[in-house]
Amino acid sequence: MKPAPFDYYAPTSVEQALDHVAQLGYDAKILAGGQSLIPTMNFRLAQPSALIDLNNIPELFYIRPSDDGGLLIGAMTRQSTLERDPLIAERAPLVRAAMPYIAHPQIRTRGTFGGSIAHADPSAELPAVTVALGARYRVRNKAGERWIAAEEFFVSLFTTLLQPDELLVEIALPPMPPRSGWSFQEVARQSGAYGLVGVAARVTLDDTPSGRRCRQARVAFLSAGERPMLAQHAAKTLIGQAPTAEAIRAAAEAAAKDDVDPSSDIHASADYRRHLVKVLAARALTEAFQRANI
Amino acid sequence: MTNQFPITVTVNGVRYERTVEPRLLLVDFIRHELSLTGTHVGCEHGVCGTCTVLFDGQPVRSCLMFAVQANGHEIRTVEGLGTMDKLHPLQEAFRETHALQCGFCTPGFLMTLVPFLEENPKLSEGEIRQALAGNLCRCTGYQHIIDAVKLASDKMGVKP
Amino acid sequence: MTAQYVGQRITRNEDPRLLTGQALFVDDVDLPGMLHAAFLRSDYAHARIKSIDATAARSRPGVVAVYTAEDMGAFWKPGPLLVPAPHSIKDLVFNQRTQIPMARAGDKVRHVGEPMAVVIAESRYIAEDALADIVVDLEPLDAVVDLFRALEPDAPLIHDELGTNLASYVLQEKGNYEQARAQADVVISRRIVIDRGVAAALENRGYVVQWNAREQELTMWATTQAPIALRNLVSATLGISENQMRVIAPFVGGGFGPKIMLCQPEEVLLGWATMKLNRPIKYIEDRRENFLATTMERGQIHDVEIALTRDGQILGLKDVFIHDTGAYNPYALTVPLNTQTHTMGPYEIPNFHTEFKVVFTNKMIVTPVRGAGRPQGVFVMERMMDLAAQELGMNPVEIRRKNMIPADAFPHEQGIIGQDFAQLIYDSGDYPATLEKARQMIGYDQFVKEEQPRFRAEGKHVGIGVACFTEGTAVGPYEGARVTVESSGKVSLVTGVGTQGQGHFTSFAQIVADQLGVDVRDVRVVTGDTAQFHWGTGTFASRGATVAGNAVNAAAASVRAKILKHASKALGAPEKELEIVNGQVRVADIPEKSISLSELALRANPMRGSVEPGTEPGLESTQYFGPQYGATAAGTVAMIVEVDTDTLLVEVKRFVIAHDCGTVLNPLIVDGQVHGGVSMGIGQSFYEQLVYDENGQLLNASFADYLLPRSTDMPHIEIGHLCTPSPLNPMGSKGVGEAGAIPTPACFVQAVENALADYKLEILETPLSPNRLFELVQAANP
Amino acid sequence: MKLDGEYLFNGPREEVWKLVRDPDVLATALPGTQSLNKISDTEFEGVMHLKIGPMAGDFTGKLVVSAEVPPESCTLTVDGKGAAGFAKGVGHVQLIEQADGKTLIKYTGDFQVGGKLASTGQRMIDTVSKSMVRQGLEALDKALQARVAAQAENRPVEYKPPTETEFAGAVAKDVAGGVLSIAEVRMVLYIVPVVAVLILLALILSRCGG
Repeated sequence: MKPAPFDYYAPTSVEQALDHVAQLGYDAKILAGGQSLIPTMNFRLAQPSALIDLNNIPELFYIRPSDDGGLLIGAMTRQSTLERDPLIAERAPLVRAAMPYIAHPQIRTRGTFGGSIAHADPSAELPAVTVALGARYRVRNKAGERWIAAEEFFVSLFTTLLQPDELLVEIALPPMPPRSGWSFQEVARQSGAYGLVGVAARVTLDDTPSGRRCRQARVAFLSAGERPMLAQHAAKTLIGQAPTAEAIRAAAEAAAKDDVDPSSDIHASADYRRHLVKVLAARALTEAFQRANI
Repeated sequence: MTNQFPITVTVNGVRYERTVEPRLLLVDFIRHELSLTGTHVGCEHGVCGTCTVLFDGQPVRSCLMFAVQANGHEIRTVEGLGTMDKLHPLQEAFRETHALQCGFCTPGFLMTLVPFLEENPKLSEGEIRQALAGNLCRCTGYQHIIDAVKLASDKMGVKP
Repeated sequence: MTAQYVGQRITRNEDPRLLTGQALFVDDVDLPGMLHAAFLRSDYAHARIKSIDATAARSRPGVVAVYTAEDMGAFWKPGPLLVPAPHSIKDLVFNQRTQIPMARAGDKVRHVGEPMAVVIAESRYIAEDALADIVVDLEPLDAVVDLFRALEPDAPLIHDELGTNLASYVLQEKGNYEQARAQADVVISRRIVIDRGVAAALENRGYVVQWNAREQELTMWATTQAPIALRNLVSATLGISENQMRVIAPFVGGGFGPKIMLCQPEEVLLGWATMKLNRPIKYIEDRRENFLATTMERGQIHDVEIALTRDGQILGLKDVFIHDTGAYNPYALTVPLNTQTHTMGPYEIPNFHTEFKVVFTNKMIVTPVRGAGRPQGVFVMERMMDLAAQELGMNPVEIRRKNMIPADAFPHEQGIIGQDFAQLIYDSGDYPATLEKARQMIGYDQFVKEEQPRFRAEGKHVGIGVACFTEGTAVGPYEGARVTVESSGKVSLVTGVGTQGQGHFTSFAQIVADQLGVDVRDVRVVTGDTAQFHWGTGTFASRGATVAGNAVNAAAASVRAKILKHASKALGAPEKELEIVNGQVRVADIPEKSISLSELALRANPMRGSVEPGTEPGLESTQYFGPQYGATAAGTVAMIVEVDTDTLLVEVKRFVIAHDCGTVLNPLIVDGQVHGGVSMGIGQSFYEQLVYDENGQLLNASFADYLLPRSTDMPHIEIGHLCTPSPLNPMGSKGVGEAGAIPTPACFVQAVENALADYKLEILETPLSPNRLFELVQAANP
Repeated sequence: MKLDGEYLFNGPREEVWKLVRDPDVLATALPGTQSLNKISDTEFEGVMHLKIGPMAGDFTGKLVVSAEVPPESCTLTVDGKGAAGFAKGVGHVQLIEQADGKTLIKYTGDFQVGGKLASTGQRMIDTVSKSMVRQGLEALDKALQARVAAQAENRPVEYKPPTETEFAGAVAKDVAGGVLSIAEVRMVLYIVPVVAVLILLALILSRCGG
């Protein structure tokens, strides 16, 4: 299991990287953390003619507060950094909560935020988390840049709206509105194994005289379809409702019925996954509403 | 283009200058170019943890990096811990608790644990099990390894 | 002789090397001019090869040679039969078909991963590049995957000329089951399925071979459990004499069974190639190859029936099963015979009908993996005990105790042929004691009476299981050892067995140190080098410490006799008054009257002139030990599990094992062996299962999809030691290596069933998975 | 591996059939096609470079159309080999005329996958197949409408084979209900049920468990 030969480019600036991307086009691959790409190359299921290594571009490693109270995160920020960073813990606790579920510590040392997003593995945690948070991605090419909303970015398995001449450079996380709660839940066969199903939830309550009702519910599932699945039907059933066990059960059932399209593999049948969607949605919403109520 | 890259890597405090093909995996570089064969290869797809080394002080899977990426970086391998006559406290603890049998996975466990113990002096069994979850051992059922970590954290005491 | 070391928790002599990365494993061997090999393996489970064109590969820069079967000429031959079929069993059917080095044009590949060509290049990277250059023209054939399908008249034939996929048939009977059945109050029958897994040693197979043209000698560093047997068989295959070949098994990164497989295609091809090229070659199997091309085990389907009286006395058992041997059967009947001989376990079963068919399928070859057929037998028996307990409204512990062979019934004839082809006899044991100990350790009664109802009230599904087992261990034929006191006073011990982490460097040293009164650190142990010891069998069937250990003991004892003889002459005192302490032989009552071992060693190597007729030089002895028959260890495990009925995840909350392996040489090492066995058992209960599709494609050939237990999956294991010494060897020891793996799946399934009692599940298979549990729960509660 | 389903097209059966059996369509229908030789009216052989996410590889594919009952049904036998492994499959496509001038397509397929694809690609194969067939069929529907429109204005429909990204992207935007983009217009001619099946196979052929 040794990789096939390739040309190697180690740009030190985004500009240089974009030049390489523009020149080399399709057969080149971007090397971020490499924790999904390199095993695939070791199996020789990927044999890119060239790798463009982003690990030497300092301007892609950062976590900054944004003016709106959210966060701006450089695409090459390591998962292990996200895991330890106080700003993340404070402003994006949902991201922090998902970290231990991403493979193992040795993988998170190298794995990056942007890499996980661009790889678009439907069983990955960070795509679902960013969809739940309503994150936006900054994408650059030589001509300029554009912002893409997380929920539109993912097309299907390993496929995104990124064009071959484009580079994902930054993730923008919006601030958590007041009276918001969050939860991350995942069922995997063992620590670090692919999630059979996972869910990231962020809910917001309003504060009406009649008591707190759900103003917004963003629930995104992993391993429940060909991309991170945003639960629109579940949200509909919740908006305007008091977060009762009743309402949560209804939302969880709606999610399992209408918001996901799970597949079968050797670890889990589609039926089992649908069942887990219901179970985890209920657990996540319960926890998220509790947090929102405090 | 000639597909060879000159790199400079510091391993266990020693500076090495070599020329490598980009596709050369870091673990093969460490084992076969530098003859530091204490780091072992178990799966080459990043799941078993056997090839764990410290890269700039943090544990990584050396089967999931290319040697060329180590250019200008610091690596620490099991050879950089104790010696046969003077074992590192963690190595001593492994011996005293019989935390290794065939010993093939052991260097990976040691390199995962060294920074972990330095960061977390006092540990619950649950935390230890989580910290070990990225390393597979087929011989011990992990029980004596967990004993070793507890013993080592006593030996190493609270970090300054 | 004082037992200063034997029985103590001595830390291991080998550890400093292993802990500092100084221990030599095969992949660490690096020789000048060394080439690297990669194998082209079949993507098809069953196909006829029309032609293989390696022209492009041969012309790739850096490629030194590409060989196909055609290039081997007269050296091409199927491997030898590694274990004979037990012809002491009457009417036995055995159709031998052993593995081949590579399929020739016109011949067939019979499993995914079977080698078709080997590339030898300047680097492994280049060798793998060249694999893609080789063009194979083959005709895919329908594959046989299902065990029953294999025996259907219209099934594709794996070995055409055989006219059937039946590899073996064996029937053994004790008493008369049909009569017993006629008298029974209760008869229960079920179909029980046990699926395949891999051994998954963390070190894959690997070889470095070097032909020395000047010396005309072949050296092979190999990850083998049986260096001497490997040397004997490969040298014979290559047509060189045994003393022209040296096999070195350095530190080996785990064995667990498959590394006992011999004359594998890789071994023969590499030996042949290095002689042809006159350059050293390294081949290290990668993990994917390990899943496809290293032998594996389990894979049986049992139709079993048990007949009992109303009060739970077993009258008889009938077990008819089918065993999957894969594409070839070089290990003959070892595994299914083990299943057969462990089904009755610790129980008194007056009438036993056991019958099996072995079938060829288009899957990798089956040879023993830790447990080696035993877990299947135990799983079947223990499942039937549970069903019987339910049917009769008995407590699972009670029905087991009631049927156990009493402690005073040893040696106990089992009435069938055992794995060493003689009447199966249990040498010693106290089975009720292991059951009682496990029951107390886990607090069985209290759990059932108090804790479980409380959990149920809280809506938690927590269950308990208990399973009993025997383990036939320490089988023959023999092992040997040579002990030498060197003129330095240090002791050298050499034995033929290989070692893969069992601590032989220490446990053997403990035996010698006690016999010779030296420090255990002063005993240097060499294992696994055929240049150092010529005779031996190998490390398997939990036999190393007992069979080789007793040879070591005998050799050390005879050296001790020589020491005392020489010392008595030197000190002018009768032998019986002498003692050996800290490397000094001294007169017990007059300690200052002493002589050192090193001095005696010098004197024992006589100078010119001082030779008495008949003198044998040196304080050295070589002794062998072969047990009359295998010693039977036994034990009981109990566990408490909690099932999350929403997610169907299972947590093992407590695990206890009460174990009896006779005299314990080193409790620290025995505990480690038990822990390892249990973790493999947990794996084969809930994590590890090879999944094949209907075309014989293995669907989970990576650690991402085939899950080994991790630290977070393992419970804390509580061990209770019991000791009934075996009368079959002077040290009274029995094997322990496989213990934990044998009963664990049976216990796990029982505990899960018990936890889900209100779902009324009946689980008749292993391994399980969350997904499978979900299906079972759905099926039971539509 | 089984693959069954049906889909309703907004167009008459004859038009759908033309698409299915138009060799030019076939020739340009396979993303990454490096060569596609028409051996006979019913046999095609080609070399393709296929790519999804990190996975990519060349493979040779063969397609045989048989048991044709124009414009109702045909059977497609596909056989592909590559360094990553092999795939073989038989797909049956049936076109059923609907009252409202629409056409219902029913497809059933049975595929086997071998080699690295099978042994390391499990986790995704089902997802990939579903995804590709859905995208293929949705794109086909648009292809159909565009073809009908083009004929109405009797102008040739221009296209150049799009990239996987454009293909997927276009489908995605379409799913999101966006208007036709350039990429989609290019795609217009180029997805047919046959192709959905072929791409499915192709992508399975280039899959892995990353």
